[in-house]
Amino acid sequence: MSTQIEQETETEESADESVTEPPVESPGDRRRQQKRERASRLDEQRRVEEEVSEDEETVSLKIFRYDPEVEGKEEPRFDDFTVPFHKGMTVLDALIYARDHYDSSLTFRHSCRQAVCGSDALFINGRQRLACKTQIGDLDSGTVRIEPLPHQAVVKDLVVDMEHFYDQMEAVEPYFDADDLPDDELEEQYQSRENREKVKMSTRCIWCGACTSSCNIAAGDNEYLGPAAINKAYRFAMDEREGEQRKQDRLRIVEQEHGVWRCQTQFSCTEVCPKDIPLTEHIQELKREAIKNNLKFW
Amino acid sequence: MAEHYSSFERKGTRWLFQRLTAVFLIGVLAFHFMLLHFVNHAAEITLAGTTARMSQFGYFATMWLFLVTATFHGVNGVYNALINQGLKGTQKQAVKWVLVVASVLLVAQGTRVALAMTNLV
Amino acid sequence: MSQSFNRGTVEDFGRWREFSAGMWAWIFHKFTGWVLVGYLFTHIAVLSTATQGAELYNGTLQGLEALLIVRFLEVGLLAVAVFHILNGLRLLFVDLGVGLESQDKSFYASLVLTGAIVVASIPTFLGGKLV
Amino acid sequence: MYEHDVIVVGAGGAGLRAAIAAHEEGADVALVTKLHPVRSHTGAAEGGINAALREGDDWELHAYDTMKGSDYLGDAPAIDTFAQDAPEEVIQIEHWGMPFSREEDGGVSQRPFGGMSFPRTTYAGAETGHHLLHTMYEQVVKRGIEVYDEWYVTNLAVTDHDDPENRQCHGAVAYEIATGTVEGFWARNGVILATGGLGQAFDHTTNAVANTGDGCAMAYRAGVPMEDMEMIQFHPTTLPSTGVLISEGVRGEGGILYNDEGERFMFEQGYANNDGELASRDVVSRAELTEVNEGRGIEDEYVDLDMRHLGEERILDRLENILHLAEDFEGVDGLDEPMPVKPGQHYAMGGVETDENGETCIDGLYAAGETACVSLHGANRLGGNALPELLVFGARAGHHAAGKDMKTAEIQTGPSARSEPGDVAPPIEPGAVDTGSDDVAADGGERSSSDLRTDGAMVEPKETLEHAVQQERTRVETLLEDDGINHAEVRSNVQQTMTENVNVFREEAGLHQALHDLRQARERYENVAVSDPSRTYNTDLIHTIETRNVLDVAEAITLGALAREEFRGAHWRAEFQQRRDQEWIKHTMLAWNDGDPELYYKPVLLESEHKEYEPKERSY
Ligand SMILES: Cc1cc2nc3c(=O)[nH]c(=O)nc-3n(C[C@H](O)[C@H](O)[C@H](O)COP(=O)(O)OP(=O)(O)OC[C@H]3O[C@@H](n4cnc5c(N)ncnc54)[C@H](O)[C@@H]3O)c2cc1C
Ligand code: HEM
Ligand code: SF4
Ligand code: F3S
Ligand code: FES
Repeated sequence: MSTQIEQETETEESADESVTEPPVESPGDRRRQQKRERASRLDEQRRVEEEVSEDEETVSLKIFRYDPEVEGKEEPRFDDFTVPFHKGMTVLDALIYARDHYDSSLTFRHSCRQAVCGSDALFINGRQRLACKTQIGDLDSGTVRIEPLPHQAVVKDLVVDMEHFYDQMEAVEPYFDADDLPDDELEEQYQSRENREKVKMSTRCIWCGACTSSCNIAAGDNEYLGPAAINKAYRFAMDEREGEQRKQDRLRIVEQEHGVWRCQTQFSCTEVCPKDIPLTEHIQELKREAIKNNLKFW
Repeated sequence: MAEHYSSFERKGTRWLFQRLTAVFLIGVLAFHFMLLHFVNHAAEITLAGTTARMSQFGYFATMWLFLVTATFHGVNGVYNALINQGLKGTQKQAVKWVLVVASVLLVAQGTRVALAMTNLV
Repeated sequence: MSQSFNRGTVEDFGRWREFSAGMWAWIFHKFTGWVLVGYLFTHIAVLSTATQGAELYNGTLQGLEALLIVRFLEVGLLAVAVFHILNGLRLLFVDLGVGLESQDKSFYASLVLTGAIVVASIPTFLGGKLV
Repeated sequence: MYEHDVIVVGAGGAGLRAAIAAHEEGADVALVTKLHPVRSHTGAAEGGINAALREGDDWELHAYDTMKGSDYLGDAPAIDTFAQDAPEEVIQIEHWGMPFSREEDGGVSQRPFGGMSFPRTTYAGAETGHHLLHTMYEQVVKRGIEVYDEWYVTNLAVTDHDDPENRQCHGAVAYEIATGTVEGFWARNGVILATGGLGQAFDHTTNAVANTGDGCAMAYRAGVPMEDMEMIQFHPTTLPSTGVLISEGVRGEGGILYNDEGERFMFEQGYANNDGELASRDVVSRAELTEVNEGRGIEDEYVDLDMRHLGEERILDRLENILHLAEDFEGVDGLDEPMPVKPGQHYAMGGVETDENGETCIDGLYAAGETACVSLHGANRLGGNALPELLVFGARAGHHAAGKDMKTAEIQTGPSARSEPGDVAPPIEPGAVDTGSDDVAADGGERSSSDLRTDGAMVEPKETLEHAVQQERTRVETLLEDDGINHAEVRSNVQQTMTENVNVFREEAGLHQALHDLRQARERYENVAVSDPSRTYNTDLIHTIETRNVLDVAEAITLGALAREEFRGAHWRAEFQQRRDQEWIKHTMLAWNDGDPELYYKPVLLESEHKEYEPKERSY
């Protein structure tokens, strides 16, 4: 596809060049002129940066690269970038700098820059972290090694296919569905403070996928719901506003073979969750809840 | 997509039994080890001694339960581990039956041996 | 997405250097569990000699015990069993929702305790007459 | 080509609510969004969501506060509708499971907020927006509403009538980010734009990287007027390196602002002798910038916000979240050292002109949320009023688009609602640069030089859509094939000039400078190209297209700012230090129809069927 496009561009370029000798300035000339200027400016910039880097602090990045369509990137490789460092710099800042200054094809998801959108969970120095929430100063090693989330298919560079994660999240019927609602449209449902407190942490999930990516079971058993989805189920199963009947349905979802029972309490999900959700605790509680519930029926 | 609750089979039973057998096993395994390595040195075990112990009904029952629970616990553990690695479909069914048959044979053989160790038969 | 690049299952364990306490606990527990089932089957097989009479039974057991290697294997078995028991206890507590915050410490504790118990038992295991 | 009754572009709070509403009406609705819905920036809102719910409060009070807050630039029918619908909408999301903070009795908690005469701000911890967004997305999942996520909408399919009020919108064109395919989305009933903010026009903003004003720019180029674009809210306490918001709560609890000389400048320099740090957002922002401009800023950039004297216990109890933010995003420990802060772009009050039903002057084209301007916030938005706006007007747009019978809107839209022509003399000619043959970015009514609009020649839905799809395919191909400069340079030029010249302080010379710079940026944009040749997840391409939108909205903001010769709400002009009610109770409107944007004014409606508002001095 676009590997061809690349070649086409080249031929077009050269043809273009040979016809338009410049008596009058054409847009193409202008463009090429500017391109030349830009190239020299870029060189200049590089030089300046190199000089700067002598006395300024820098940080080096080692970034996973892959693109199924682009020659030279079909086989995954690591690229090195050196970017200037400043206090408070996050890994995301460094990635953006590298992209905007060195290689605009460097691809990663990001949006909010403040740990709420969940798009930039990456594998940074051997651990799942949000790039925007990771201070470079807090990483102990000299180079920052950045890879896409493990256990997910890589689409390109640092972008992984999240489809399966979303499917798992949606498999637990992740929506509030009360047995009954107040008759009056303007009357709220009541919920005790304790109950809100109980579900509070579980409602913080930003769907970043870090937890599921860190779990060896989720890696091995593709059907395993995974910590994030189970936590979603917990969020609703424990919400007293929904009612007993719905809770039974919810427990039935998590106690399927590839539900809670697959969890081997590895705790890595809990460790990597950027929102500090006690995932293992929630999973364990659901296991007990399911057992208790069944004992009642025996 | 993870399968929805298509069947109403509750998969928590095995999980619970795994824990319950574990609790039982803690005691028995420790006892077993103490008795046959520390109290009676392993190298000094003879059939006579064994028979003497096994002929006590309480000890016999404990050992037999040890066998059954350990078999369940161990085999179920292996089965779980395989599911955790993503075993599914016919392979899973096959493994399941192999494990079931192996367990039954083990318990049967174990029972035979145990009976042979008593002076009842 | 057919084109996407899957890094395969190798990576699961290729990353062992980055594993955390809970993951090591899982691996060790798995390993020790498998060794124990393996042993259970072997054990019953060995004991089956009892059905063939006292001589064979005694002979086999003592014959085995006479081998130094078997003595070492027994120490290994003890280590495996002790760890499995201690970590199993840890897991039972985790299942009950007790001490989740110190799950890593309890794992290290199981390791250390296993080590201690095994070292302490070596004289008993290796001692005793070989013949 | 995909077909649906209603196409909602954007899946933040406004888009999700609109989709649910259309679905409630039985329409076949689809969400098309460049980010997965839960990644939308609504998730970043912290403070809360206003609605008159309790005994002692009522919607009229809420409406009154909102009008006063708007500095009398809000339209009464919009404000009344908003305040009336808000309670039901807020209770509705409670019924959908929103985890609101609770009172002892289990009812929803409410707290006081700036500019509100009653504690009517409901909230869910310090992450109200996150919960709102997720709760609504969950309801979308429940209803099985189709979501095309990571589909970037690049253009609208609008018929080519000369008069924008005769035009019809038949759908939109989107680019699937993962695969690089360009496809048409045919909307049988209507398209709802809910693409959120435009913070990326500035280089220091609390907005997400994805908030590039796409909806505004697309509607603008399709001929819909932009309303009050100059009205941009700046928040006084954002972290310098990222723009992450440090909630007003810190000052509320007693946090103090210091300059480089250690002065508590809000008092010592006399900016706000009564309220000090707690003066309104615009006052504090201006004070901070004055300090920096006069050389008393720290590192010439920011001031310090110190909360150490509050004591560890109190901080941990009430402001724990802030400690995390400062630590994670600035590397500063708020217990040990003061936190650096500076003003940052926060919210766009202006946007796509709509009426109370979310409809624009183009038939079948709607807008809701931050993209739209009904006008509810006028010259200044009160904290906690944006989230209910998403619900109220998202729902109304959704219902209307799906064909629900609704009251005819009181607000007039489109160029025919003008009261007087505008008089602004930009130093350059705004609008599209003459594009020549290798046009990568055309229109503003004038699709491209080789393909001028011909009045009503293209009206068939399919034809209109096909045409738009074709255009976008060409645009994408050209961008991929061409060789040229990196859009990031252009974007950064735009952001720099906007932050320097169209910030909290606006002077005529600066605004002229900005227009010059924007013109230059436009010229450079003519030569942008995407260096990544791949069709797979090409973010370089997406960002390049976004930069075009950033340019268009930046220019609209600057033109509006130059036109409005007064000081009202968030809009401060060096030359005009007064609110000038005689002349300026009117909206600045920019319509872009035949090559250049045209400025005109539209009266502000201070009267609705319920009541009449009297402009008063805005003092708190
Ligand atoms: C830090 C912060 C704190 C805030 N706190 C509060 C508060 O406490 N109370 C309050 O009332 N308000 C608050 N606000 C304001 C309020 O949150 C926003 O105005 C509101 O969330 C905007 O919602 P939206 O639905 O219009 O847009 P967004 O939530 O930004 O959603 C935009 C959607 O459009 C999509 N999109 C954009 N462009 C395209 C395109 N070209 N093609 C396809 N899809 C596209 C995106 O993917 C996204 O889904 C805050 C804002 C910020 C930034
Ligand atoms: C003596 C006390 C024992 C305790 C407390 C104990 C505890 C446990 C627990 C709690 C598990 C479940 C782990 C999980 O699913 O998360 C487990 C797994 C297992 N146990 Fe035991 N166990 C004991 C003895 C035994 C014995 C005697 C055997 C051998 C027959 C055995 C073999 C296994 C196996 C094979 C597994 C599965 C390991 C895996 O996950 O791959 N255990 N044990
Ligand atoms: S539970 Fe935590 S780690 Fe997992 S997806 Fe949610 S926020 Fe991310
Ligand atoms: S890492 Fe996996 S095994 Fe359980 S505790 Fe977390 S889900
Ligand atoms: S960019 Fe949104 S979570 Fe990091």
